Amino acid sequence: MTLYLALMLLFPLLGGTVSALAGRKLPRRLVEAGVCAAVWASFVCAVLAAASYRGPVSVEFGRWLSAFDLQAPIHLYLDPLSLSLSVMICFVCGLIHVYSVYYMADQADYARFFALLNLFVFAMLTLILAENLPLLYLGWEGVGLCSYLLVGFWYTDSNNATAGRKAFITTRIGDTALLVGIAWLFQLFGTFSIPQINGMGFLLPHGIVTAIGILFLVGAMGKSAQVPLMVWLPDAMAGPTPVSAMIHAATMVTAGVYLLSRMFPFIGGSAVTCAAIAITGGITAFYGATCALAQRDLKKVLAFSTISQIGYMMLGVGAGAITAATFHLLVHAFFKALLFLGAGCVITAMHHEQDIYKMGGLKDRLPLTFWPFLAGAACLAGIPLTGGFFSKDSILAAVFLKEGTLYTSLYLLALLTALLTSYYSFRLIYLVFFGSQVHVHTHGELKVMQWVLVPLALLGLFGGVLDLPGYLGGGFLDSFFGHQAGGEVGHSAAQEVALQGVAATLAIFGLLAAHWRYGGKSRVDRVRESSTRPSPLYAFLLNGWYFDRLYHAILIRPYEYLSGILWEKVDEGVIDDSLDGMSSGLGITGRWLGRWSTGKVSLYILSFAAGGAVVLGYLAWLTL
Amino acid sequence: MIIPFYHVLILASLLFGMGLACVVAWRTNVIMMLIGIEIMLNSVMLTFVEGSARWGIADGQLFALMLIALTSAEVSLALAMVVYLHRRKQSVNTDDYGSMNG
Amino acid sequence: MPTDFPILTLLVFLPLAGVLALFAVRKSDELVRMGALVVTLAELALSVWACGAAGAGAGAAGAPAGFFLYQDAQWIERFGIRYTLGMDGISLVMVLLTSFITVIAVGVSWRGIKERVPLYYALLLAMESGIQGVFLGLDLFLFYLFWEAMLIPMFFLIGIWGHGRRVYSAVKFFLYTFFGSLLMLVAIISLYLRHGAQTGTYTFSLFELIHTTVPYGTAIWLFAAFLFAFAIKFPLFPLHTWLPDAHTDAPTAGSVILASLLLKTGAYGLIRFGFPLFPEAARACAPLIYTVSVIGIVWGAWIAFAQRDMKRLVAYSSVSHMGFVALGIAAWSPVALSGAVIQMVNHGVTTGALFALVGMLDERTHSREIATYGGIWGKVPALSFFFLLFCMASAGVPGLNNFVGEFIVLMGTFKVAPGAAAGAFVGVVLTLIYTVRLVQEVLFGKEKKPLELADLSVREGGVLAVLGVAAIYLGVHPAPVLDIIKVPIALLTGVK
Amino acid sequence: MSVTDALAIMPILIAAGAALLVLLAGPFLQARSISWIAVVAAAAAGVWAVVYPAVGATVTLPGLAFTGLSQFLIPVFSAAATLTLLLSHDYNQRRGIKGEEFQATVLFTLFALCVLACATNLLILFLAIESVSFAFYILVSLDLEREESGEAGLKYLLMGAVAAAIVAFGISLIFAGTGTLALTGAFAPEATRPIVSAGWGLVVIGIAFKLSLVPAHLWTPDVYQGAPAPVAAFLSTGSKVAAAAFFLLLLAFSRPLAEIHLPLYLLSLGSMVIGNLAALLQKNIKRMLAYSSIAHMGYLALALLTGSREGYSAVLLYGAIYTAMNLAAFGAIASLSGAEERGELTAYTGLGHTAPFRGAILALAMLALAGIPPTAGFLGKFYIFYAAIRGGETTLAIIGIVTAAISAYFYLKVVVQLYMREPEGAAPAAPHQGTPAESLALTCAAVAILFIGIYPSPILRVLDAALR
Repeated sequence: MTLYLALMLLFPLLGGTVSALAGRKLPRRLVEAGVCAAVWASFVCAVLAAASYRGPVSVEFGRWLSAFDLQAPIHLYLDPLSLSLSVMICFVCGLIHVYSVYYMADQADYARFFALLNLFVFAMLTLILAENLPLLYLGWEGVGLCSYLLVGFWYTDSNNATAGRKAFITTRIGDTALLVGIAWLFQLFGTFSIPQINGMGFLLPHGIVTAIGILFLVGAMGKSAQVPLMVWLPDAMAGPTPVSAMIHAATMVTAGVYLLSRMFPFIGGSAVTCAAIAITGGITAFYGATCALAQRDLKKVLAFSTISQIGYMMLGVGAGAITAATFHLLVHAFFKALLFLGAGCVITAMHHEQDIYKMGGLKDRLPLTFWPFLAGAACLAGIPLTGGFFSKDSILAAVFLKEGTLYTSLYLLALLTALLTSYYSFRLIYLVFFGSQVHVHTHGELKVMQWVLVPLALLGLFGGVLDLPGYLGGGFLDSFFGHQAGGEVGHSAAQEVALQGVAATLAIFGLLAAHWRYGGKSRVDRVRESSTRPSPLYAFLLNGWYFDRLYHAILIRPYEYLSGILWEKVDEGVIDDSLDGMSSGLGITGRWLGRWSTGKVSLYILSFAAGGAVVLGYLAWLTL
Repeated sequence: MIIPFYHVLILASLLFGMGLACVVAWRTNVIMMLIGIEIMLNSVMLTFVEGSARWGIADGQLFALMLIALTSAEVSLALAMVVYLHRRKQSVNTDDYGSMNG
Repeated sequence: MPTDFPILTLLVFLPLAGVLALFAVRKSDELVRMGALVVTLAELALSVWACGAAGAGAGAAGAPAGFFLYQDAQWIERFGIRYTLGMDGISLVMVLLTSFITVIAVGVSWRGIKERVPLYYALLLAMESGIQGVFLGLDLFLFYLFWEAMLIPMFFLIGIWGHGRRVYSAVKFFLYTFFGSLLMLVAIISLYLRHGAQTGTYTFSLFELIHTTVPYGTAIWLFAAFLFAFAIKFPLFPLHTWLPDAHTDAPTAGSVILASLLLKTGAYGLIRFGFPLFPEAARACAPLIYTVSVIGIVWGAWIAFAQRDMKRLVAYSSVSHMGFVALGIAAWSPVALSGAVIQMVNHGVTTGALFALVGMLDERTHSREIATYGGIWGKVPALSFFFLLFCMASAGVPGLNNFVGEFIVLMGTFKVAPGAAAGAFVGVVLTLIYTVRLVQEVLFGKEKKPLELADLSVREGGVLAVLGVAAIYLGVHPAPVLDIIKVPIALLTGVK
Repeated sequence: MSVTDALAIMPILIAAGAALLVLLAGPFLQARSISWIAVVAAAAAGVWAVVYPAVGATVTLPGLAFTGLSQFLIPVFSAAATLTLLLSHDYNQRRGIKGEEFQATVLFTLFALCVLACATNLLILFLAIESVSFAFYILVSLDLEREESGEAGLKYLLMGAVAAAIVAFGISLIFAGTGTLALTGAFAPEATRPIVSAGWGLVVIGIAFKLSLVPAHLWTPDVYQGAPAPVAAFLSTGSKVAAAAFFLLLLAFSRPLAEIHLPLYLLSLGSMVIGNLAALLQKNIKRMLAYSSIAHMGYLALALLTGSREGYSAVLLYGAIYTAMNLAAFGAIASLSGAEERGELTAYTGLGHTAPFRGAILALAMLALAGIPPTAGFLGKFYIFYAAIRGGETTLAIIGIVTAAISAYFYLKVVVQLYMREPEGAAPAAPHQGTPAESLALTCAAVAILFIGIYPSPILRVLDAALR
């Protein structure tokens, strides 16, 4: 097991380092083969680890940070949660690596790209497998760094670089909250070990658990693009599409959910925190879905849908349904990666056109893209019996079963969101794949890329078997996670069926609405409308509720402006100039004192005599 | 007649003060300043002689004699310098010698 | 190693002896460069050799606890001044850093300095001697002597080979630090007299003076004088304004040494002398230090964002980073102090590397303006790679060195003073903001104007690679360094 | 006068004899030979004092004795005279200062200085210090070509004469009050206490002139600027140390009065502050050094103020160190001055590179004056402030240290000119080649600065012996 774990991390690290250092010197094919092999080797290790898994394992490889009682070793921890995620990550990333080889075939800077991809996998696995919080933080920041560099991969366009920067800084805000949480835990427990902390949560007063939980939530908000730190994710679509698929859909953005699930035994101790998580998730899910309704950019639709879906997962965590959240996380990884990769195929075929209103008729031109994409959309929309349907439903069920006004309203909000989700999913399908045909460009690479979609589509469609509802024979995940699932309340099959019925109805209803609005004839009208000036509501949604502008006005502009003021007016103007002023003041005083020496000896003698007189006068006063 | 000790001292002090006043006030003429200095030194000698008389030892008188020698040397040097400077600037006003200042 | 081998004396004076060697070959610039390199490498070898003594573990004869190398001789008996050098873990780490960075400094000056080459390298070596002396001196007088003597070479380095308003900056640097030091001198003398009056033995020895009983009211003032001197060197807000000027106008190697080593002497002084001599006063002043260091962290990072000149940006980033060191020292807990010490090393490596990089860019284009650059990644991939690496290290990305220091400091400080640490966390975000701005505007985007840029030469690549390896090593496996400083820190903080 | 006496006061005799010899033989010898005779004689006087262990020998001469203090002071004076002579030979040739009277006067000054160092009563002391001043009146105005020289001479003479009168009056009052001129035990009966007190006051203000303490400092910049550079070197060292020694003898051997503490305090304070501030923006290096001299004498006064053994010891050590520093500084100026005196600071631009040796010496002297380790200047300042704090003058010591920090600015300004400035417009006149004599003198001064700075133990031992 030690070997599997070590190799799982080492392969991508090695692949990344070698391509970073020597990638430009090595033959291209070798680099490509190497990086793919590294990830697949990791996958094999993950599978082997899964096969030989008997129970939670914790392996220490060496020391990292060690100063007195501060001990953060390189220590990995494998439990069902991390195991299932690592298998998923290795698999999805492996597919995306293969896809990337073809997607990036015409890019000269392949070495940097693949090095970063591999390093990303390494960092992601570190994040997942870390036993202690600093190591988790290493992976956490590592994926952020890779994301930053990959989003800005096409650096010559400064928009891309800016998007990367925005992602990095926004997530860093969350990261810092996480860091504060870590520091606080260290202060309280003197340890960073996640299992130990999880086991000691009950010792703490409620308020502190809540506070730390909120800090972790803020950390998760940054990474998982939750309201209010979600603004970076749509912009991050500036990166190459495989990057969006891998980092901004399947793996990194779900790290927040993972973190909260990982720490759930600790933070779950506070109902306030759970509520906060659930509210965040619910609002984000709704926010993402509304924004996705209006997007014109293919990838942005998917980005907002990612935000929305992660909101669901958060909602699940908030409801204490760790299994459900993880379930949705896994399935979402498959179908969202699928959607992004499909989008990548579409974009390649469309000569890098991303505006969905300019697409159409791809159903016939790219059937191998269309069918998997449709499967992905179905999962996203929660069409019954797809993987997405089951996973989303298990979250909805968990929320529904939590008592209280809050959770009930969140449940209703989530249902509304489900409706919207279905609607925008099929809006996408109709706009992209139906209607009149446009010219597309197919080539050899596209073939391979499309084939990659197939396994993902299958996984997405049949992902439901991972955790079927009780009345269908019970879930694998449920039993696998059994021991660490939070406060999931048991529920009857009837209840479950009813809930699923509601959800299914809504999904179908959304599909029909999309068909009515975008299908057939009306599609042409919509395309025509699209070139006119959008209505305010539409613009509001299109611009993500204007959060960007808000932040720009209240945070970024003042920060930039003040930095100039502080520098030139305060640092140099007050602090430094006061010194300069003091010194020139001294100089002027000195010159003024020097004037005493007028050159006229009579004055000299007078001063001398006066000094003598003063001394004598003083002595006289003293002695007489 | 024995003149009281303090009377002599007061006289010497007055003399010294007058000499100093002369030096300070008569700045337009170096010669007058030198005379002022002479007067100051004379008051010193007076004090020494009086001190000798008071304590009955000759040290003060000796000092006074030495001062006479010192004074003459000083005046001769000063006058030589005055002559030299007068030749250069045609002036004995000390205020004219102020090329260096600040 | 024979126990009576005066390795510490050699460490301090070898570079100074090297000056004489350089004088002998002053006719040939090339020989001077080689000579300087040989001397600094020899010094580095000597420092590494000293590590061996640390490994041996045994304390030197007659040495205070924790000191594995120790030398003590009569010097000016009239005042009880002794020539006492000693090396414990903290000194060792600092000495290693000094030797290492000086080699780097010689490396980065190789082509950049074309005028008055012999004088330049002579000053560089003299500087090294002075700094080693500061890190090894245990007699307050001796320490003070080195402390001030090391200002002179730096003054000349900035003033002669600098850019821009070099004279202004050099004089400002000198006067600022000189002023602070003189007040410390008063404090040293009064402490000395007090100790002499109490015990009858007049001595400047640190380990004797530690036992002086100083009434609290006086101790506050004495500590304030020490703190003032060290805070200027650090530099702590608001005494930092000499730093951007000095850094910006210094030649590359000058900036490297200034940032990597000179600033550390302030921190070292506080650890070695300030806190141990006046523990209660230091405790009482801790809130003040917390405040100014947190302000410094935020202030430096915020202002760095507005900079147009890369060197000035890095300079302000130093203000910010050194705030973490001050924070760790103020907390004075074993963990925080370990963090502070390792942060000193890390900041030395990272900031030194960044200054070296800016120097290399400057050598190529004669511009340090950020606005000149843009999109250079494609042109000079190797240089850009290192640029990115060190910027990320500076931003505190885990896995690279700065993170280690900042993390440990923050964890340690949070335990003692959560409020102060919370303020410092803000700095973590702000640091990233200016760093990625720098990266973006220099490396990314489109070329603003066509630049004649050549990628790294072998020498430059070597220098940066060594620094890069150090940065990654310290980021991934800092445990050996943390182990070295463990014993002295345990002794300082009184923890078993 | 017995042989023992003669041997004991041999430095005095050597100096006097050499002065006469030079004066008599001058017309028949070449200028070079005269200079060498003078240099050898001056050095011999110092060497004799170091080598010949006459301390404590019973001397039958009235008013003279060879004490430990003499053994310390005479080598310092002799070194100052020797280096001045070494520096002035070539300087005088360049400037057209002809005749043997220069050397003779320097030797005569040395004679007077040696007498001062050996004096045991007020008469001899007074005569010696006045003779020193007298000789300097001549030396200052010897450069007949420069108008400033004569002007400086006149100013110095007038001020000096007034000061001499004041000191003499002070001594006369002390004598009148105590009835003795001996330095060993001036005891004032209560009745005459006011008189003695007034006498001390006058002596203090007179000394203030000699040490150029504020407010009697005004002549200093003018005289330094006007005097030929080697003379300024000698004046700023020999006469200052002599004045300090004069005061020290008065204070140390007769009981100092408590009431002069405040006047001295203010004199010291004023000098430190005004001297350092006024020097900040000076453009002429000699004037700048004059103000620096004022400030340094303020430091000396600070140590004197403590009235403690440590204080006196610090004064003497500082005197010796100050001698080395100022000789180096003015020596370098003299050596760099050609037919024209190099006075303006801007005339030093780039000289550190074009005349590396002398530039380095000047820079070293400046750093030493600023009190930066490892030069002797640091040790001197350290000792002064140490003594001051130990003597309880903490406030004044801190003020002194702050002003010392400020002073670093104008010393560095010189270094900046030497090394860091580019000439604006025309480059300053290239200095002539340094001569061996000058190099020798400068090397000696520099070695002294560094040696005392790094290993002061030997000189400290001598000092302790001197004050026993």
